[in-house]
Amino acid sequence: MKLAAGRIKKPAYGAIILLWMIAPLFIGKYWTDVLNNVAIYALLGLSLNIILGYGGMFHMGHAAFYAVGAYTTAIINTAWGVPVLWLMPAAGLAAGLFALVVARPIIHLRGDYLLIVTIGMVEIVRIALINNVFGITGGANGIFGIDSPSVFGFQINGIVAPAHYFYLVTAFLAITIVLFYLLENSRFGRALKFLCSDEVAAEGSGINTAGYKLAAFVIGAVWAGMTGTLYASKMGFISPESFSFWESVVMFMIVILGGSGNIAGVLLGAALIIGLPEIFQGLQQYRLLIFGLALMIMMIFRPQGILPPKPRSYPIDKLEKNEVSL
Amino acid sequence: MEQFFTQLTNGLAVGGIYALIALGYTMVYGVLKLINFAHGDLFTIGAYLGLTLLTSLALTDHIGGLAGVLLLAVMAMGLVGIIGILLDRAAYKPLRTSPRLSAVVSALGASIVLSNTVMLVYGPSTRVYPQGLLPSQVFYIFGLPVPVMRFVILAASIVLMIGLYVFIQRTKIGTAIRAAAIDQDAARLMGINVDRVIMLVFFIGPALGGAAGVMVGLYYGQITFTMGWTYGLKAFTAAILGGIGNIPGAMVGGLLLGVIEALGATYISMAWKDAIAFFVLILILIVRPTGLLGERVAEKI
Amino acid sequence: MKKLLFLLLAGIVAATATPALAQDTIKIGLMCPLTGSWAAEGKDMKQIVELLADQVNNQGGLLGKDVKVVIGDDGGDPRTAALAAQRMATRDVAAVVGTYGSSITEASQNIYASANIIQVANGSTAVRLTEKGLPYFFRTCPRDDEQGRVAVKTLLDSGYENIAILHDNTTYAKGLADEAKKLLDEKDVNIVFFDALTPGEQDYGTILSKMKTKDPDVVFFTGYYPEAGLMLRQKMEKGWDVPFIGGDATNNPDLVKIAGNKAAEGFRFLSPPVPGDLPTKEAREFMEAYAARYQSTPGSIWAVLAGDGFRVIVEAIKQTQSTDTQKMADYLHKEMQDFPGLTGDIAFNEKGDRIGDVYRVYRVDANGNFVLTE
Amino acid sequence: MSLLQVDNLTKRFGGLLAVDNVSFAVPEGAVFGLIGPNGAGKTTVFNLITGNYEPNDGSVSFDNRDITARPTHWIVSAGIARTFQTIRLFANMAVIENVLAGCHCRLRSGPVASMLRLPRQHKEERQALAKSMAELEFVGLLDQADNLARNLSYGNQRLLEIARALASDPKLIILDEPAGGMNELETAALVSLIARIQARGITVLLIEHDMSLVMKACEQLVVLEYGKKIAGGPPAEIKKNPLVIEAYLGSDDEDF
Repeated sequence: MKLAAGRIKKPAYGAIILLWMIAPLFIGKYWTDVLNNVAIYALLGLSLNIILGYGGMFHMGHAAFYAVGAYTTAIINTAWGVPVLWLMPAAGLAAGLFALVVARPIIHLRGDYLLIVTIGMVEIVRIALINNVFGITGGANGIFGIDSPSVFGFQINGIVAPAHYFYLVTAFLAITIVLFYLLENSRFGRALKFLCSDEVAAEGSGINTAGYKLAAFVIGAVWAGMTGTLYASKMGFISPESFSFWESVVMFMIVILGGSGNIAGVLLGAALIIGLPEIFQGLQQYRLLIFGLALMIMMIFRPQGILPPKPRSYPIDKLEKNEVSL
Repeated sequence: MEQFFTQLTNGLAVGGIYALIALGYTMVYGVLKLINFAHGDLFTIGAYLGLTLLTSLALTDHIGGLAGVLLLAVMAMGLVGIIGILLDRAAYKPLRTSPRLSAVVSALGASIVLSNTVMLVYGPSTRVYPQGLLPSQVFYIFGLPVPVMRFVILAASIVLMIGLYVFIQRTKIGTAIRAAAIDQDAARLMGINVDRVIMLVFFIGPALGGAAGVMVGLYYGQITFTMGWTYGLKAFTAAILGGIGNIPGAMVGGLLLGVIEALGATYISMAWKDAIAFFVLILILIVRPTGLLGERVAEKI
Repeated sequence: MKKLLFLLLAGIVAATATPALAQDTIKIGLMCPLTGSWAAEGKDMKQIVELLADQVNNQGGLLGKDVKVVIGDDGGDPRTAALAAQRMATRDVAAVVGTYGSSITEASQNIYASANIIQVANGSTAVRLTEKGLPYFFRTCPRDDEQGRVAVKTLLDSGYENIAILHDNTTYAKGLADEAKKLLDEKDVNIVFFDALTPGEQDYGTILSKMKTKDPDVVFFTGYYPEAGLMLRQKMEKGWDVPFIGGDATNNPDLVKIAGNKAAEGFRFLSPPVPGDLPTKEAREFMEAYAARYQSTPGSIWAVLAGDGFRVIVEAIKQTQSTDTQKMADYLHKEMQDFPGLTGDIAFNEKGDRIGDVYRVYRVDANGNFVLTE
Repeated sequence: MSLLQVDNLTKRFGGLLAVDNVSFAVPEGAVFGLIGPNGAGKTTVFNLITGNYEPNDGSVSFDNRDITARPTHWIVSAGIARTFQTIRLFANMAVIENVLAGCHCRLRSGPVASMLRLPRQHKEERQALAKSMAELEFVGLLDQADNLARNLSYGNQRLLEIARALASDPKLIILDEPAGGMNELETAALVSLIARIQARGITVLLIEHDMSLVMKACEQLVVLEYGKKIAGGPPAEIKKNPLVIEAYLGSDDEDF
């Protein structure tokens, strides 16, 4: 059973990757842009997955980190003209530092208390942006005139040529998937899963749970911040309404619906949550109603998420006999 | 000082409504450990059903203003309570044994469904309650003008809350609810019909939210299909502030949140009002991680 | 799981496979918020444009073809709007009307520009939208700086010296408030209060109490009608009788319904004229037709401006006998003069902004009607 | 030379004095028992040692270092590993993964090394896996490595907790009622396991209700009652101590 599933899986993944790569050649600008949005939210979902999926922390304020990254990019780019892609590390760093500062005092809160505090965090960030904090965020207008990314001198305008942008964001998504896959299957990812499963036992096994929670927050924030760069440079302008509490809710739903703690699940979640409302565009004002119903139905039929994580298996059969000794 | 007391009454009036909605969150949470994110939309439905009943039945014409309004509120509460039970059946019951966050997503889906249903049924425009049903006198306390309805709203909220508290603490059914909140399996073994308790909780909580909706409609006069989201978030904040799962906590949290908002807006900044409220919430939770009246459960190791 | 996938696929097929119609229609796009907080505006925009399109078709269509309105929901947020615009751009529309919010319109501007599609926005008043030099962008609504100018003139003409300015932190209201403040700072008046409320709430007692301590002669509120109506009502309850002046976002009959006749009486606001106030034949006929079909009147002037957007597009197609973007744009920029719109005469300058004094000052009378002053 | 030194340890929960001025010393290499009736405060003492609770008064020193109220994970790194009275395994993970949790504090590679899969990290992972397998073999669960922890029998779950604790290379292992829920056969095996742990040079501190096990396995005992230490010494002495006998008279399920 298990083996058969494994055998089907690999070609299936290959086919999906192939289809994804060639899709822009066939589907036109609009659906390409939908895929761009799916990819951006997949990145956000994957970054949130580190905190919510592996770490099990109820974090509903991820848009705050996304916003910090996007605004860092926008502010530096419009003020000094630094090319946007160079700003990706800066955006990640800014978001990571922000996460370090704000998550530090709240990391010990449990479940729902953490949930409301992270909601509060994203609201405070949004209000600060609207109120033009430090005089650099442009207030409710936001910031406009952000450059398009350019790769080796080639301008990638995400609005005008979604297909060009598609390959940029896909490249970053691919790198992210690989890195996060390695991270998941490492000492670090394991530690997060332990503390998610039983915090007391994890601490009692010698895992610095507070430290790992904080690290998860920072890594998730760094990635959300870098994704903020991609978003800002795609749209050309940003305003506070793109980073509302609802955006955080969307990311949250992507992770839980797709399968919390599973990379493939999160990717599927992004495709569904971002894709479905577009598929229902023809229904006009009924589309959100149908979307809400679809959410409920999917959750009821797959309470663990559509693709829940499988227990990890270890290559114990590959160990040589002489290695196994005290 | 005059400013302070005026703003205190302003804050308490809003806080009373937050508290009433917060009770719905806290009751459901207490028994099911579930955050009913659709609760704010039940509040909206209460406001809209109140309007429909008011205009279609013309109760206030037949039996007089006050009696009509009271009857109306009771009817709206009943209907919203029933919708609450149906919501539980549709969105939460199938997920009782699932991971907690699955129910959160189902709740968010239900919230989208409910608010968009209201939009489709009643239209997206602002709807307006008929005016002049309630007295519009103004009291003067030490020379400060205080609209009498602010007192009535606050008093009505407090009466409902105290009523609920007495019901939970003093009656047999209330005891069953408390028992189910502590340990569902044990309660079941003691012969309590836990399913019935859950049904009751999903009736009372939404009914109180519906009452708040009618009050908001009657007093402020204007309702929109998106208002549940704003009020819901505030009320959820209030419930957490007081210690979720704790009924007096919801009352304290709601009133306190209203006062924090009013005073923060007055003495610090209006534009930053919500940020100030959340900031205070975060500070309180850092000091008291389970809210003001929440029990500090030291985990047994 | 399989069923779900099947449903999903079926949905995709149904949504994408719009049957290829023969080219006997001229498609005009309408991008509007059908979901989200601004759904009420979007619904009105849709109703108005569909009504006007039916009228055109009943009179024999355009260039011998039927006009078909293609609708896209922008959800009232920039990301959804960008998608809606991409979708619209693939659907072979001659031009697009919309949309309401400035940042929403901004998200779509470049998409239409690069697809060479004319866009006529109806509610996006932010100055910068027409300062980018986009050749195919127009708007039927006036700009914030224009309104700011009229607002300041009205405030000064009334002889107010201590002025409170209140906005709601939205792009539009903050922009207008900033503009007014900038102009007032140059004059000999005191701005005693400048702050924002949180839109979407219902109790503004706190804000009113705080403003009252500053004792202004007048409050200039730049936000939207629901908050304005609530404040008027709560102000009366408190027994505070300071006059309120509102920006054009308060132009909505619901304002009076929310506030009540008594509290709304005396409230003044700036706005482009409502169709009912225009003596023109077009406006009268439109209002009658709208009332006959929908049993109501349009909620706000912005939706009517979408109707004007549609009408100028139709006019441009008619006059140039083509749906060629460049020809139409040239016509709109240069040739169209005093076109009788639903909201008065319409012409555009080289930036695509509407020319002419559009703003009027309205006052609410004792019966709750909006009366033109001057 | 004592490895663990507990001095005047006191812990209050509200009005309840759970641990009252308790002092004892665990010599290096010993198997040391902490006994007493239910509710005597034994587990609380453990939790104070491992940093799960902070004492109101008193100190704990380990290996000549003061470790009072240090974070639990730090104490584990310092060389004290523990098992729990109510089994706390990572139930939905593989048995082998549970043991890897114990190895955690002896590994070094961080998130960046993992993301880049540096050779050092790869090697370290392989060694950890081998070490975990060895610990499973040591407690006799090698054949269960692939199984999910929740599918193990009660007794095996206790053994798995011990394996997890051993994987952190402790100097002192604290076992909280290791025989709880075990049958006689399993208990007998446990006694020999404890001896083998001791043979590895690891000091053992345990709480146990099964007096036959305590008497067989322990060299030294401390008896608590109502949070107070009432006796201490070798099992043979404790058996005869009148205070201890009195303390245990109320509870007839103890076979004294």
